[in-house]
Amino acid sequence: MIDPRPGLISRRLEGVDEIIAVSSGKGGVGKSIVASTLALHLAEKGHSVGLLDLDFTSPATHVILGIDGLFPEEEYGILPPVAHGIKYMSITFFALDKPAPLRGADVSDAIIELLAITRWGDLDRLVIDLPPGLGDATLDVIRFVEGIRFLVVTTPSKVAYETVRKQLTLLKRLRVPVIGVVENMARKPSDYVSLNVENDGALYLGAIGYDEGLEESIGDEARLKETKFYAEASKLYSTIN
Amino acid sequence: MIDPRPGLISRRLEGVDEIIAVSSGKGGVGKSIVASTLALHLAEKGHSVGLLDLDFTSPATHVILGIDGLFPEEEYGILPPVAHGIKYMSITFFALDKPAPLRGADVSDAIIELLAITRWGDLDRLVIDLPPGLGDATLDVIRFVEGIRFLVVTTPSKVAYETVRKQLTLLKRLRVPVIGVVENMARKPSDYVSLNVENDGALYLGAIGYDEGLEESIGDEARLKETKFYAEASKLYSTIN
Amino acid sequence: MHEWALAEGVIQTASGIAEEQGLEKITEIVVRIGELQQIEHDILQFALEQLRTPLMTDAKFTLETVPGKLKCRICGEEWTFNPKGVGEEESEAIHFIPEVAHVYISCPSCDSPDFQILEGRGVLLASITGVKPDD
Amino acid sequence: MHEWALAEGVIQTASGIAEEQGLEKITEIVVRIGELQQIEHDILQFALEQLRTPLMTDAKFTLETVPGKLKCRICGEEWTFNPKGVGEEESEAIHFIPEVAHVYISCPSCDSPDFQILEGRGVLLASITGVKPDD
Ligand SMILES: Nc1ncnc2c1ncn2[C@@H]1O[C@H](COP(=O)(O)OP(=O)(O)O)[C@@H](O)[C@H]1O
Ligand SMILES: Nc1ncnc2c1ncn2[C@@H]1O[C@H](COP(=O)(O)OP(=O)(O)O)[C@@H](O)[C@H]1O
Ligand SMILES: [Mg+2]
Ligand SMILES: [Mg+2]
Ligand SMILES: [Mg+2]
Ligand SMILES: [Mg+2]
Ligand code: NI
Ligand code: NI
Ligand SMILES: [Zn+2]
Ligand SMILES: [Zn+2]
Repeated sequence: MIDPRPGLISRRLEGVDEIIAVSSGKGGVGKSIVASTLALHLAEKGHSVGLLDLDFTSPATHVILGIDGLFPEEEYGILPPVAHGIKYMSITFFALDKPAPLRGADVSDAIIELLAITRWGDLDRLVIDLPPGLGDATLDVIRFVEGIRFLVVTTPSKVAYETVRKQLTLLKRLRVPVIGVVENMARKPSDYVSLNVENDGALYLGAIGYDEGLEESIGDEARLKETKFYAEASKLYSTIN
Repeated sequence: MIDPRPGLISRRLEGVDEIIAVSSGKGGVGKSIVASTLALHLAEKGHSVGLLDLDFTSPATHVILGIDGLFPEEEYGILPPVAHGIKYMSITFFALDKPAPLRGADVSDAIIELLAITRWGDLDRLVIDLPPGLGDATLDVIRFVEGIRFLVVTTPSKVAYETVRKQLTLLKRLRVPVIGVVENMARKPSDYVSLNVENDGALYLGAIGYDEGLEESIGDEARLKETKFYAEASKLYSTIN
Repeated sequence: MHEWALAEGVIQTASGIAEEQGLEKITEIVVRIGELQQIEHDILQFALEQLRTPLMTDAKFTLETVPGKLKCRICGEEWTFNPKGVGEEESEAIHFIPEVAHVYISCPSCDSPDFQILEGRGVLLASITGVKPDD
Repeated sequence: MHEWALAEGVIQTASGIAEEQGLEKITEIVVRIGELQQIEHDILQFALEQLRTPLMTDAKFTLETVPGKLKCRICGEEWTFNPKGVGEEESEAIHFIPEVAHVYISCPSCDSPDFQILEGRGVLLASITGVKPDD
């Protein structure tokens, strides 16, 4: 019995120039806000962009970008609907607003299905938002998505960085390219993260400050783009190649 | 072929009066700091307490409590070492400080093994720190730990609460008792969380403010107990039965 | 219509295997279709016919149905998925991503969504029969 | 020594099955031991003997060894776990929680820790033979 889906994945992604996974071993560090704003930023720069939310338990990009009332079209596969100029795909289309209590093996199967049937067409950039951890979702994008590169997010907290350090070790061992580490929710000048990142052999991309005003802009793309967060983040993103 | 381990779990836990899982669908909301300080608080009140860290990717309670240089003793099973008066067990004893890239099925197997061989003895309270999400770890403690009750943690952010809402829906559907919801990292007075929690049929336990001084106390039990966080949290914990 | 995407997978995988095994032509491809995914057999059959490669000119595509067998991890109950009990929107969601069954379906005996999909999930390639040059 | 904990599991589970099947005595209990967990057979055997219940007075405990078979999810390589390649501390950790093999071991062909434990993980109850009242 052979699964015909994995072989399709590279074909579905062959029109995509660059694939960036936004990831962190640690939860709540800002992966989803970084993935969402990175997609907005790239679209603003004139790139054709896709955003794929693979966090099945706590999908957040649809909340952050205020995506509602859309559904993929079925056409020789499924076509991601376009929101704010971004081709968008998420498990929320299928789980609606209900809890998705999926074990790892089911997450893996669902991810393979999504990657095998979604027709992204030609894209300059595909941004993938991952759940926290080094579990099935993370291992599967590494396994199935050729050429994927990781953008790692951390906060300045020791509790977060201790996990991110392990993740960097793992990615190195797996020879997965790491674009660099973003320090998010920085509150005061400190070289704790930058020194550690350097020491752990990765590129420190810079810090994004904690932004009091961010919460009020959640769900509203236009206001999101006017936040301090977006200004700082965009500056940082423009250094990414 | 029958797995002899699941049947052992209730026997291993028969000396434990109350089991509290600290959980959240969302990552980074403060589960580990709540689990750690709840264990400290209960021990301070004179209870015999155990703390079990089941977050294999991003274990944090050993970092928060500064637990180092301990290892379980092997004696008709394994005996949790005692730290700060708390019987403590964590995957970090076995994974050391290395990344643990475990898929869900392996997480599940490791949790069953830990629950089946750890001899807690008599305890008034066992606190379990869970990874974020509704995946294998969460489903397995629900499946194997009889009488477990959930303490759910959220932040005031919409991004966090939208996931916590789903988790509350799931726990209700599974008839798992929920002690209540703790709002953590509150920054300004707001009834966003309390109103939603009430609306979602759970008990709102109160808010713990964002504490600038918390980070510096990470890893130092004595200093942790002197933080504003600990004072606020203890007050809240003492309302839990 | 996303049956086409899955048909592509079958054709591509079958071609790969034929090449590996050095087949000069394929005479039959057997596909197992899990009922959980509610695949439209006609469309899949049509798509397979349309997508057939020269190696498969005379190949017969045989579609077999496998009931969706689910087993509860909590109480051990086993049951068979019945699309009739599921709403249209939910049904469509499961059609795309069968795992969201865990969102919409629960154990008929204890109501838990913590069940295993034992068999009958989606599309699998069951066998390929062909002719080697020296046959 | 945590072999005792696992032996307890075997005895308890065997007792449960014997009751379910209405056995009045058990004559043999076969246990399969995966080599990944590096169980000490002597200790497990001794623990089983000590823990035997009246129902098992004459039971023979047969321990069978199953090699730890691992398969890489990335490159497909299959190999057998060999404790000799692993340090003492690592070995002890795997003894307690076999899944931490993913922390210390990787595929000999592509170095990935993303492998499956096909068989030979830990202790499993393989069979129970006994006598029913009407036998
Ligand atoms: N720089 C920042 N300033 C203020 N709030 C932030 C910042 N970054 C993230 N947040 C908030 O922190 C929470 C976690 O962010 P999220 O992107 O959901 O993290 P993750 O995807 O890693 O779980 C959200 O409530 C988000 O709005
Ligand atoms: N009330 C608080 N004030 C300040 N920092 C906090 C507070 N609660 C949690 N933190 C910090 O937030 C981060 C996430 O906390 P943690 O307990 O690790 O969350 P989780 O276990 O949910 O991932 C840590 O860096 C922690 O120190
Ligand atoms: Mg996220
Ligand atoms: Mg291009
Ligand atoms: Mg935690
Ligand atoms: Mg007591
Ligand atoms: Ni379809
Ligand atoms: Ni031992
Ligand atoms: Zn059931
Ligand atoms: Zn390999």
